[in-house]
Amino acid sequence: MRKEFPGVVALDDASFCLRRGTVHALMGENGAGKSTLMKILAGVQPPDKGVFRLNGQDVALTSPLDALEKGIAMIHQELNLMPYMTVAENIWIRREPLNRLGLIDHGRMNRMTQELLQRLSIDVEADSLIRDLSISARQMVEIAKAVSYDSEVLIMDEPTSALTEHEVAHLFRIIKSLREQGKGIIYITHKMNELSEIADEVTVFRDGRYIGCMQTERLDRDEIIRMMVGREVTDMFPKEAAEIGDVVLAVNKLTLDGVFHDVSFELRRGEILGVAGLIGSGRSNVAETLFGVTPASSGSINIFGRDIRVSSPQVAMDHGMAFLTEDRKDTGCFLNLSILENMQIAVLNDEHMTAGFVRQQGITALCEEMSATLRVKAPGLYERVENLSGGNQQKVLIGRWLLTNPRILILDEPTRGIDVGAKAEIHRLISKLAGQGVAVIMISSELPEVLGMSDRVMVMHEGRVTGILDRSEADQVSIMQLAAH
Amino acid sequence: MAISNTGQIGKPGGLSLAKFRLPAEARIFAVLLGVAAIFEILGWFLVGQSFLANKERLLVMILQVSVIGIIAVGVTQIIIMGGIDLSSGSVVALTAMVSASLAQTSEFGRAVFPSLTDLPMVVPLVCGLLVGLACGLLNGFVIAKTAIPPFIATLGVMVTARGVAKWYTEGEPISMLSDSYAEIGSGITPVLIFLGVAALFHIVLSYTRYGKYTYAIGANRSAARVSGINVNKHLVVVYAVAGLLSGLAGVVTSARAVSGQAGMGMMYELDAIAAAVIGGTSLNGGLGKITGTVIGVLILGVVTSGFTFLRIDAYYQEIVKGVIIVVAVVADQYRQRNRRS
Amino acid sequence: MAISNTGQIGKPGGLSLAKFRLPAEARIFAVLLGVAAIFEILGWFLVGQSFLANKERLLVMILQVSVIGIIAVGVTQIIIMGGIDLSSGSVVALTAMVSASLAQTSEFGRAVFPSLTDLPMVVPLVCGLLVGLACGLLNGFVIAKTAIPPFIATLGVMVTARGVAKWYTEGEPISMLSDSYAEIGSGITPVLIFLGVAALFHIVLSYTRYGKYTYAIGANRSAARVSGINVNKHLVVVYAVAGLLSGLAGVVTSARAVSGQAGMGMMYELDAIAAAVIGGTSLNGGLGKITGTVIGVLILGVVTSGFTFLRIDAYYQEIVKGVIIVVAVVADQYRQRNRRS
Amino acid sequence: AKIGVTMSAFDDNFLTVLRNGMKSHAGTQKDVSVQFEDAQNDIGRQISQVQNFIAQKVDAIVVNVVDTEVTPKITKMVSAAGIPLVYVNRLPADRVLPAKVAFVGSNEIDSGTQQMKEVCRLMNGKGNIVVMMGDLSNQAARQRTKDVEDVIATPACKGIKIVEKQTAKWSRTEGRDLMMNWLSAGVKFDAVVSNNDEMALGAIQALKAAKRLNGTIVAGVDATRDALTAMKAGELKVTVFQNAAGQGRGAIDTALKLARGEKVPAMNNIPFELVTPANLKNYEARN
Ligand SMILES: Nc1ncnc2c1ncn2[C@@H]1O[C@H](COP(=O)(O)OP(=O)(O)OP(=O)(O)O)[C@@H](O)[C@H]1O
Ligand SMILES: Nc1ncnc2c1ncn2[C@@H]1O[C@H](COP(=O)(O)OP(=O)(O)OP(=O)(O)O)[C@@H](O)[C@H]1O
Ligand SMILES: [Mg+2]
Ligand SMILES: [Mg+2]
Repeated sequence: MRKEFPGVVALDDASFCLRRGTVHALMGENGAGKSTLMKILAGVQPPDKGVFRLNGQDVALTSPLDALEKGIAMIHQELNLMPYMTVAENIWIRREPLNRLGLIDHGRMNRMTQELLQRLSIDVEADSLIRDLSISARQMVEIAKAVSYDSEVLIMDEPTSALTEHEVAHLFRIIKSLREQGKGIIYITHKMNELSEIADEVTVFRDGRYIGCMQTERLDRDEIIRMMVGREVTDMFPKEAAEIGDVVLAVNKLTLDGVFHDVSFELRRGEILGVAGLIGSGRSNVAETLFGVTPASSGSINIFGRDIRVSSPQVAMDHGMAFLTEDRKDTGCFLNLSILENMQIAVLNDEHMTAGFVRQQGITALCEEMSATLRVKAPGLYERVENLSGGNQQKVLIGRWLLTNPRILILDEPTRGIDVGAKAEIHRLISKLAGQGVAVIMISSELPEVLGMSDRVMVMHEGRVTGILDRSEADQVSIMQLAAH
Repeated sequence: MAISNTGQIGKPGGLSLAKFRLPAEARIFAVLLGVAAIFEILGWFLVGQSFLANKERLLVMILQVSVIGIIAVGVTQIIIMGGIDLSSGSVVALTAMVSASLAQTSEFGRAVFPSLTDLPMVVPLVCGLLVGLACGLLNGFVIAKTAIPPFIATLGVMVTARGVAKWYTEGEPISMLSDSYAEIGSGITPVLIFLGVAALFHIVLSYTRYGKYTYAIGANRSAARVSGINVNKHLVVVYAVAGLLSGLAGVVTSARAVSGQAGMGMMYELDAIAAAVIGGTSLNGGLGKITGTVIGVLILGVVTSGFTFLRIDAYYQEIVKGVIIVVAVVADQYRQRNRRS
Repeated sequence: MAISNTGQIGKPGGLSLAKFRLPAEARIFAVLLGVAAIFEILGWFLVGQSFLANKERLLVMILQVSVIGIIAVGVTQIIIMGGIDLSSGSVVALTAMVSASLAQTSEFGRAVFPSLTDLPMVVPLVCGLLVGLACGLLNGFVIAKTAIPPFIATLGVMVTARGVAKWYTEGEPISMLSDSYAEIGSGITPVLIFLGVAALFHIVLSYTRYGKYTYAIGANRSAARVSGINVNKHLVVVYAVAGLLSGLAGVVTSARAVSGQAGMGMMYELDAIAAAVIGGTSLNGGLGKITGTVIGVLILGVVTSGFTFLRIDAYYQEIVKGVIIVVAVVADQYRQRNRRS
Repeated sequence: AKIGVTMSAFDDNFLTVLRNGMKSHAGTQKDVSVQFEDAQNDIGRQISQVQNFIAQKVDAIVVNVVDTEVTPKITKMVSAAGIPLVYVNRLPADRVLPAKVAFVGSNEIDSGTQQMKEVCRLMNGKGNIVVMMGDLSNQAARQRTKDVEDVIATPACKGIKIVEKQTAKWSRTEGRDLMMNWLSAGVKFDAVVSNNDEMALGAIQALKAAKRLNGTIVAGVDATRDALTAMKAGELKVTVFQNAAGQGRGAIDTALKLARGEKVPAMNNIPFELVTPANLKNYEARN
């Protein structure tokens, strides 16, 4: 297969082979071309060159519909649901049961949905609107929808990035039963530990090329990372020792009505405070409130010894805070603006302005330097951020906040959807900042990351802090206990 | 507005929580009742008369907005699908011209097509619908094939269709239409047509695949595509249907006026869009109901009649109409937000 | 531990110069040249005259679109910021009325404000600008405070402002304006104002914080908010500035006609939006340039003059104008796609 | 000779007759080509069209002006270019017309006056009337309404009262809706005085449906074909004829004379004529 996008070769001579009744994992760095290949297999995009065979026959897909009819279903990396339609309508779109008049039989459709959801043990009502569901519930609906096609080949593109441990385990049960029914499953993930649990075979891609394929029995973690990145990546969580100083941020009984309650903690200079919890435990909401995006309903925030009413992001920034949000696309990037515009937006304060005019040369130099430090992989500062891979977009956003020289840095899922190599790089950077005296709050759903990076770990459950653990006492078990409560 | 949903909907672990929720139409209906009540009260104080307890007036209220209503039904679908249609008013004019030119009686010396007079009423009706359909297809094809914004595509068709309407008889109005044709626009026929169309499309949007596709495309176009929907095809069909309805509106307009004129339907598109949005259809797509649009149309009708009833000067009518459009939408949003928090 | 930058162009760790890429304006400029060339060639064949080698005609081409141009500059900013403004045409009318009423000479018996005649030209000018500013502020506040779609908010202001313009003198036109006021609209002054405004806002949008914020909000509103931009405040400011420019356009219009009339500026908003979009501004926000809009405005001017030049009947003018709006946007998109693949 | 004509609107019934009058008359002349522009009721657009004609170096310009307040400006522009100019249909506001500028048309004040005087006569000077106005941003609407009010202020018509006055924007359907609203409000009136025939025809339709047409006097202006048909059927009682075709012919002739350098009178008034069932026959074939 070969596929080019303007300026990028996404796939170059890629090959892949899936056996009936197996789960085949697909791995590779961000931008390696995994999703692109899958989109071709699902008829979403046509390949520039190359063919594939289904059950020994050459097929050329013309549309997603064509793929579905030939028995290929796919769960896409981005959620693909209609928010104002019900679960049942979303699952059966285009295949709604009709009554004798040719009208849609909503009753039957809801019953069919309920049956399907029961069979998969997914605890969602057939007639609730998608917009009322949590992200993880939505992901489960996507899975139910894909299963409902009863197709020979099922493609899952990072289905677990928005699921809790509990649901991941559940998903794996579903996958295993499908495998027993003789279906072929392609499974894309960045999470190494999932491989041994679910995959039969692993194929690795790099820069749009096929690198290698191996059986999971003979799986060697380092070997796969080497194949993905092209070199050894030894130290995954390079935590440097940093001098912990005075309290810079003290939060007392912070509450946002109906969302989280009585959140209290302290943060010190040079400290990395990890925040763990299940998805939906309210960690991001606390971060948003700290930064003034959703001002608190009660409680206090004390920054450098002064009580501050953080009523908007501007106030937070004035007090030396910076906030990397969890959703790059929704609240991070200006996709159709350049790297430069994306990086400089938070520093257009008086320091870089003359009478409202931007002193562009100075800022450009700073951005140039920053992207060099962060190793942003792009043709130039004027490249549109839209054309960057996810990891590089993330680096640009980190750059945006580092330019503000923050003293308190809040990072929400700094490495979500980021490949192993880039992840290590971001970790190194966080440590370095802490070493320079920046106080860091790092929200993460990946326990190894939290454990590896944090000086202390705060655990949340349903909008409340259930415990704050020291690095010495924190481990997988103790955190999970507090998180599940 | 918060960047993440602060409403804490759904418990972690994937349980849904289907709260009881007042449907959007009920809220808009409350706005309609509110507006009517205001006129009723003012009526007693200022005119010494009931506003609503008057059968004739109730009929006029609907009658005068029937044409807008027919258009608004088509426009609602388009907006639900995430599009917009600025061409409706001009399509009304063009259709009115064409169908009127085929509905002339032979008594008239200077018919547009002297050989095509005294035709049965169905000929101009069908031709009018076809003209509307053609304009809708043009909209749809341009949007689907070129992927330019619907705002621009339909703006182009709006300007062009108005030009063709003027060119058709070089601006000359078309009169002396047959009685059977005039029938389409007389009495309560326009109201019946409007309500019939609204009922039909209420069913179509709620209970057919056509409807589901329309909502799906408006809510999430790429999701619709990967679910196997032929988005471009459906887009053409929906614009074509809306064109057909604009054509029907043109036929009714010319039948009501018993003449065809190139200046007909001026700015109707904006009234229709306003009615749909007042009725709760979101300009972002994916959300909206025909019942809401019908109520939105009625609000416009009530306001127009109410002003005449209270003998408010035309200037103030316009001033207040603008305010009402905004207030109705704000009120709707406000109630929506209240309910959610 | 280092990770090599396999795909990196230029020095490792650094960024090289951006690839050379034809700017969007160049493509639109090519469309402009193409249109002009067509008229030039047709001119030689059909009229036996050069289209472009005529100083007077070149002036008229710009002159006739100067007012649209001034509005379009303001509208471009709004669209870049992800909004839309339907009220500009009505604001032109209202401003024209108010400023004209303050620019009357005392010779005239029936002045609107008999005690306020023979004022220095700056008074009506400033008052006109203030009226425009007020309308813009109203747009901005409604949109920022109520979060209703700009389409509806500005539609409301459009209807209301037109009503107020008619109410102001009960529809009576305002005439007998002072010579110094008329000066604003005579000769090439409107052209200079248009180009001055365009140059100013080109600089503002490219090199100031105001401009950067405008693009950022249009590209991603919630990201802009999290980046510390006071989105609502900026929104109000941008709508206010656009209102101010509509006000300026109203002053120029009334000075040009040496009278103020409530029917002025009808549909100018659509021409202005069309010019901006033809000029490459995306209705999705975050993308656009004043230079592009200027070229878009010129295309409209060239087309209008070209039709008159070729003695094409008014019907065909309208028909073809619609087609040209669509074709210009399609051509632009097509070239864009071609360039990228 | 090349003549440039700018019309205030193309989709107005009356102006279309006027335009066709010019077109057909020009067709009978040798070597005359006429180019029509549509100002779409936009004065700014009209000024630009005149400027385009000047750049074009046409031999004469005919203007059916959107609003007469603007004529001094147009007169100045066109005179400066040395091109002959003819205003048609609407009386220019210029106090004196310079050389090479002329007016062909009727005095707008007469239309509403003649209409109301006849209605007043039919009502014997007393009773209630409702007034349907055109689009208020339009000059003819204001002028005709004012004429109606002026006539009522005269001693002979003192007994007449205006009970309702609203706009129906020149349109037949809006006229119909407006009348239906009035009827439903129980408004009592003896006559409908409309700024044009279209709205009057709309009123007739509504009155007919409500069986209220008998005993109600309906009056319009323009004497369009549909209006004359309605008058023949006894539905419309009064309208005012404006010789559109005559004005069109006159405008072209005057323009051609000016272009040839001949002298013409500055004001060429083609008067309004009252049309009633009594003299209907004289008009049936004319507009
Ligand atoms: N529509 C598109 N237009 C332009 N470039 C694209 C498009 N889609 C993908 N690309 C580019 O193609 C390359 C491969 O992307 P792809 O999404 O397949 O990566 P991936 O392996 O799925 O990465 P991730 O792990 O981040 O999901 C990337 O460089 C990406 O930027
Ligand atoms: N976009 C959204 N739409 C609907 N509900 C949401 C959305 N984002 C978050 N929520 C809900 O808000 C609540 C709190 O979410 P929050 O994002 O603060 O949790 P979190 O612990 O940070 O989890 P995550 O790992 O998802 O970021 C949860 O119930 C979640 O389901
Ligand atoms: Mg991917
Ligand atoms: Mg989170």
